Amino acid sequence: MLLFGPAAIAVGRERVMLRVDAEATCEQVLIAMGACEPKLGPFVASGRLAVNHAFAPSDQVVREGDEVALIAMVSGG
Amino acid sequence: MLLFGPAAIAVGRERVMLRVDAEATCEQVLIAMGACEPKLGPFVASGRLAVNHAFAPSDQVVREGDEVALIAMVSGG
Amino acid sequence: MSVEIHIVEGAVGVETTAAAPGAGAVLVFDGVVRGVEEGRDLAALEYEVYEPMASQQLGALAADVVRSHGLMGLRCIHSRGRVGVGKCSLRVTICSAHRAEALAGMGEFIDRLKRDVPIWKKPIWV
Amino acid sequence: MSVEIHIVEGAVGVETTAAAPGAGAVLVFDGVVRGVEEGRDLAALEYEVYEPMASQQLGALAADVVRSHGLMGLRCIHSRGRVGVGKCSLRVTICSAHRAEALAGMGEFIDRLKRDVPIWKKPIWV
Repeated sequence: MLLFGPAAIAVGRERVMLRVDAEATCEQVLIAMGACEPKLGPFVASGRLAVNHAFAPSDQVVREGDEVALIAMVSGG
Repeated sequence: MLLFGPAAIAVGRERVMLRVDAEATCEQVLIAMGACEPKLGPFVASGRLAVNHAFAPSDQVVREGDEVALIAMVSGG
Repeated sequence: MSVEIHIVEGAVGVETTAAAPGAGAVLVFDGVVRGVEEGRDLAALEYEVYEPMASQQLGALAADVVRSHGLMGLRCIHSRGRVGVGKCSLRVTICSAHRAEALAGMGEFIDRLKRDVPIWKKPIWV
Repeated sequence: MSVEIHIVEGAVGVETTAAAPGAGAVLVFDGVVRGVEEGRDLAALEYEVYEPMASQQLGALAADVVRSHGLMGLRCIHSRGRVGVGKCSLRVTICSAHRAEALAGMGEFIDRLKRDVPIWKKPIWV
């Protein structure tokens, strides 16, 4: 799972490994991420998951090989 | 009295002469203008007088030597 | 805060804008002469400007918008005389700390310019 | 209608904009790095851009704003990497028939960019 910006700074790295069920949805992935890395709590609460470079609805199933990224507290411009 | 834009085109010239009382106000000048040049009616109705390059309140008295202009239907930009 | 007003002969030329020190937003509006008016092909617009009243009104309007929106600067360049189709007849440049006040100030400045400044355009048809 | 998205290394440079044929309004917004953030002196901002998602999001957002406001074109240039104080990190250029839709579309595009596009800035203090 890819991290950027303040989320990556909070945990000190730009990707985290996460073990989830085979048919886990994006919502379940976010919950697992918050549990596994408590420092990601505020980012999980305010952010969204992108799967393969597109924002994903919370019920989308994440499959093996998908590129999953936490998009939180963006600050472009 | 100076005219510009569509008002000048309507009467075919860029200034009109007007005889008014010595202590005439801007409102009285506008009324006299509409009476003297009926083609200026719509411009008098929608426009304002400028005296010496500033919009003048309707009760301002026009004095000899003042530069008086009808500012109507402006279209800058 | 700074205000600049220029009336220029013919089209407004290309220029580069330096941001005011400390500005976070620079917004530039160009008004361009369109090729069709009232369904007819246009060759140019001819601008008539009543001076010095137009410059005075523009300066007072700019100062008022700068003050009320808290802008860092506003510059306005307006054409006099003939401006061909596709050419710029009005350029307004606003510098401000953030974008919101620049956008709001730009809208108000141009609205009031079109209502209160003694400038008239006349179509020159093809 | 046309949409252009560019992510460039470092500051966005100076350029001249040609109006789209038939456009009556060209509006250019420059976002400039300010020298002070949270009361501290800044040397630069460092932009992190998640590609290709950022470009895809910007393109979809631009197309949506062009369609909903009836614009003639929207071009967006955003920096990646380091942009010094006083330099431009974002330029948005909108062409439209009239000013109102250009101003409204500009506000919406930048608001949504700051909410929905995966770009992050990091302050580099003096």
